[in-house]
Amino acid sequence: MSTSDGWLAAALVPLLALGPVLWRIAHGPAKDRLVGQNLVSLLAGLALLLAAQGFGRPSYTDVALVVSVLGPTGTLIYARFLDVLPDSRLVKWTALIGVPATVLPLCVATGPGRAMAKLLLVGALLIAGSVVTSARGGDGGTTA
Amino acid sequence: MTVLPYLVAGWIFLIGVYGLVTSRNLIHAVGCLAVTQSSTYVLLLAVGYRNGGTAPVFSDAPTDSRVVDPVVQALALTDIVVGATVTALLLALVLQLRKRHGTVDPDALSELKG
Amino acid sequence: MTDVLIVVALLLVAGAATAAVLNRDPVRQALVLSFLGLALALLFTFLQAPDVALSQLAVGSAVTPLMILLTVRKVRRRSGNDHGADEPAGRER
Amino acid sequence: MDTARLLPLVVAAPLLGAAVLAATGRWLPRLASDLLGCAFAAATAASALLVLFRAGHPGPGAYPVEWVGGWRPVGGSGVGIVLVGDPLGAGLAALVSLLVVAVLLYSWRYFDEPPRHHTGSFPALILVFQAGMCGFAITGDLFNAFVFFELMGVAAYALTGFRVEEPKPLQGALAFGVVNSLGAYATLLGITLLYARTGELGLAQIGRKLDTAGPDGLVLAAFVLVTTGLLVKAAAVPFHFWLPDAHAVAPTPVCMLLSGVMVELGVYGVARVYWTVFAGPGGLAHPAFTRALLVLGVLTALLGAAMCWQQRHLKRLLAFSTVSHTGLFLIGVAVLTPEGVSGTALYVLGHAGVKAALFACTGVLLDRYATVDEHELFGRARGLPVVGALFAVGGLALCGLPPFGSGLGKAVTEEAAGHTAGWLPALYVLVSAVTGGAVLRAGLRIFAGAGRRPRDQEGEPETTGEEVPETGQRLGRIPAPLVAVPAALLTASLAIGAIPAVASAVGRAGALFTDTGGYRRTVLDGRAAATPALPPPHWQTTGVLLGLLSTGLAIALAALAVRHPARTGRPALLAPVRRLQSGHIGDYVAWLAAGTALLTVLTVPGIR
Amino acid sequence: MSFRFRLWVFLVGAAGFAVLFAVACFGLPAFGSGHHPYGVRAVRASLNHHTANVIASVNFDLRAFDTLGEETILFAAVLGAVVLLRQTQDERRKTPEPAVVHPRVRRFALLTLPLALLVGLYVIAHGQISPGGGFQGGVVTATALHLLYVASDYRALERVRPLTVYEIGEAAGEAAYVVTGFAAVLAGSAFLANVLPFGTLATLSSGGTVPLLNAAIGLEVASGVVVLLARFLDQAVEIEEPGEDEESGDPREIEKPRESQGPGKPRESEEPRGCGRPKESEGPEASGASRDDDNRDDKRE
Repeated sequence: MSTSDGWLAAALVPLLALGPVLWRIAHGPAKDRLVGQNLVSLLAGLALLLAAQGFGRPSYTDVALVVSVLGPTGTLIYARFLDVLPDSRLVKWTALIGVPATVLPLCVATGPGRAMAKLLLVGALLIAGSVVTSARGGDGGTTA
Repeated sequence: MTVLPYLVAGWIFLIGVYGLVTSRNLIHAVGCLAVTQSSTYVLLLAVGYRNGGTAPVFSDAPTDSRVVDPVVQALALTDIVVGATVTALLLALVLQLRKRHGTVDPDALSELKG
Repeated sequence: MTDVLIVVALLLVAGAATAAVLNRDPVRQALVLSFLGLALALLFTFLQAPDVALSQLAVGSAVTPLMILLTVRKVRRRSGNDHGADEPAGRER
Repeated sequence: MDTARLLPLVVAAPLLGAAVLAATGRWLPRLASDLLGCAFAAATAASALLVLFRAGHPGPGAYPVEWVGGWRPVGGSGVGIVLVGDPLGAGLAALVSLLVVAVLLYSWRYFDEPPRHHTGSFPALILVFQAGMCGFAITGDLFNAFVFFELMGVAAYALTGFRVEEPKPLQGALAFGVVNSLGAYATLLGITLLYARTGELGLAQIGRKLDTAGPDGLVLAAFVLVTTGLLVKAAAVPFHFWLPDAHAVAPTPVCMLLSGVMVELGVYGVARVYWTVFAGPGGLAHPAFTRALLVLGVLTALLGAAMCWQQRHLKRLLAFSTVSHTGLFLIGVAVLTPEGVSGTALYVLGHAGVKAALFACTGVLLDRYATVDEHELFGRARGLPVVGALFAVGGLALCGLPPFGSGLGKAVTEEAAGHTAGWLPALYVLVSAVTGGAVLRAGLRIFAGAGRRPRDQEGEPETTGEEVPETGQRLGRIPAPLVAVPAALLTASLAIGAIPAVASAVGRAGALFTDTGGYRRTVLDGRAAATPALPPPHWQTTGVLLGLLSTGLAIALAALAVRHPARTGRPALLAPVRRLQSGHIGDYVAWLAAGTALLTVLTVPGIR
Repeated sequence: MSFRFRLWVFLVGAAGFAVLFAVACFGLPAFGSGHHPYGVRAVRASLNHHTANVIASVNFDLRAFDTLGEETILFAAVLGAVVLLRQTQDERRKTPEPAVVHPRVRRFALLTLPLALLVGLYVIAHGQISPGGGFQGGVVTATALHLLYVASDYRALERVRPLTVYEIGEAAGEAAYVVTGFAAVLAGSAFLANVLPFGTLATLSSGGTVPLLNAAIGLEVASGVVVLLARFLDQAVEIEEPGEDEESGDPREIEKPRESQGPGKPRESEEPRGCGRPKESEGPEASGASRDDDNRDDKRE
């Protein structure tokens, strides 16, 4: 079990969490769909960060960077059209707990430098995106 | 594991075509066509994989490292563009068809028969 | 270990594809397609294809579902008057 | 090797034209954008013809080969894409370009209403369509063929659904789009299988690598999947359902291109892929290919003719005639002999001119009387003697009347098919007679008002021909291009049949096309393919007699139908076949899946 | 054809396809163990041209003709969408109402917009070095632009996105690609040949014509996707047919049970409960269209 396998095993956790999220999106009530979509981009970002470290290829974090940008954007655009932006404590706490729990060990592993800056940027975007799109009072992003 | 990716690609193709055949809403049908096409990406990249290989991008890897096949990735890229544009065009047709026919249910379209 | 990741990603992609097909309502299907886009992006990254993952991410989980939602919105906006024509009456032939 | 440099330009020039038109489309007046479109199309036609004439004369290499980007192969294997200017491919590219020039001239003042502030969009789409078809004709790389296959498709879907104000075009374009895209994805699965087995993407390279090992299930699967997509484009049974829907609704200039050359490119694709990839020992055995294509060809020819006879919508009538002729082309390809291929090539050349001219005349009727329904138009077009004459000549040429190009093609192809199965020439005569008869019947009723007015029969739902004229308001006087273009196309078809030099050039092209080893040596090793000495196709007495027979039969059928409309109208036993043409996308996709299974069953014995 | 007969025809076809494809799958080399001669040659050729990202080299150098075809497919589809989604005579264009956006969402969107555009341009620029390229970056940039729609409303987006500029940009991208190809011919080499100096590996200027073609594709894709989304947005938000106006204020709309949505005006979202099993008849979609801003605004006028 080399360290890279350790990171890949860690990447498995958010990946396995995607299964129930898929079930929620496919079968859950309307409100849960957008929560699910929001959660998916968060979990995918985390899985990608861990996999990048696991494969030893820092250039894979570009994919995580684009996920952290497109995920919240997509959620907000869908919310605009479906006129429902459900507040979800699940997404918020997953972000507030999950992101630091993955980004900090990664920063320690990569050491200071341009790669760490990119990791922190991705972490910040993931947290900001999740918090904004899941806070209370944002129905469809538009208030009457 | 030796055949699973190929069989998953075959499954996705068949389930996509099943969706197309039994669809009662043309927007859903175009979505099923996009699903059918994603089977070609899975098969393309599964064919190009090499055990223990890494991505053929040498910005952060030594140029003699064992890499997976870059050609299938270029083909998959082209294929994704084709998929996106065909989906967009067909959705435009469905949108206008809804305007002119008043419905998107293929069963209710009876213009071209016989 | 990489093989485990690939197998899980493959099963996720197969499940998402099946869900996308069996969900007859386009709005729900758009969101499942968005999930499928992200699951494919993950699978491609595990298959060491970050370029393809990036483009699938951009197209499959952002642009295509957005266009489907726009089409649904245009279709739904007109559905106020003709209830019958638009609802699949579910009649069995 | 100078003309080899021209090969990529045949594709790049129309793209540049399309880009210029799209960029300046907003400000250019209607005339300027049409002029620009014709200029770029003509330039492409010139370069295609230059490549064709260079390929015609046996220079150092039999025909020019160009590796794009200068990536020539080293030791037989390379990384680049190869474009092959062999006489047949370059000839098809020239045919495409000339037809596009004719179509752009035809639609000179034809369309009243391209998007008001974007007059450049229609010519730009036509130029992109031309680039896709020319690319498909001259490429020697399988994945590149898939890309151009899709490019053709995307341009054709947009052009077919051009008139968004009416309901029918949208439904036809959507069925066209979904079915063709699904066929293209099946082709891509086949290409992936071939790449996994051989590690190559070029036609010649794949063929050479396949022959190093014996044929097995994977080779059969790859053949079935790749050929499925090409047969969907060629509209063979049971993949043909999209064609009548798309043709009945597309604007007339687009119909001229669809029926004239795009469907024939599907047949060319099937022949090219088989002869370069699967014809060797490691590919599919010849009898298996012949059996599969023969069965599909005969089914397509018969079903096309039967449905063609029963149509009252002129464009659908011509569309089903194209389906039946595709069946005849597939039989010509299925016999796997140089005569079969050169006969089919002549038949395609002749048929393209004739079918495009017939569609052009139908366009005139549509714009003058706002309908293309045979019953509605009964006797109303007496005021258009010239168009009537062109329509009648087109109908006769469709039956295979010598000395027309289509007549010569039919004669050579049926003679080649006769060697494989004795009854095939009879099928050629019957199918030509029925389809030609249907066209003549429509012509007699519309232009001469002959016989009794056909009553509308209840029961079977069918597509009638009421349409909105494509020129905005009904045309008082027929503008010159609407008559000059069909006349030019018919004279071109006549020239192909009459001038022996054309036939001998096509004969040489057919021989080169079926020389698998020669193709691989020319493309990969740069050595010239030996041009086998073959008697060039020419008019033979049996060919002339059969041509006259089918024409006479057609005239008899037309006269019979005109005098007794009720009895010869719509036989009841064909009603279930008519109901299959349901316009429902789910049906067409189901039939596509069933077609793949049918193709598998037909080719399986080829492997063991 | 009845539904049952169609399903039977499909099942027969699907069975044949399944058997065929399974035989092929077992004929394929085991997953991960195939040999890739083309890939090895491609890596060697890419490194000779000092292009670090071999996929970009395959796309823009070895098989640049494929990418020309691919780019033209996008160009044709956008042109097709412009033609198909045009506003016909009987349709009116209605100016969209300004939607009031929640301050938190507005701040986030306006903050992320420049960052997203930067990421998109970064992905385009580093196409031939790190993963990414003209196409991926172009789509990210185009999607990022629509953050403005999220931040405020459609009119703001229209002000900052003059469509004619983007249409010309798209045609310019296509023309630039073809002209670069012609330039290689004029320089005496083959069409789309890599004639420029290759520079040093993994630097911004490495790869000869690869960065140029990359930029052309990035320009074309970014403006093409913007025009495509603009056409769809116009149809969904602005263009209205005559028949559409009266019914959108239709009192008979069946109101779905309102779900409490927090302090704002209760917003109901229609959604049939059960997941659509193929046979199960889909619950009637709510006849009341999902309430969106312009319907609501019609009520207010």
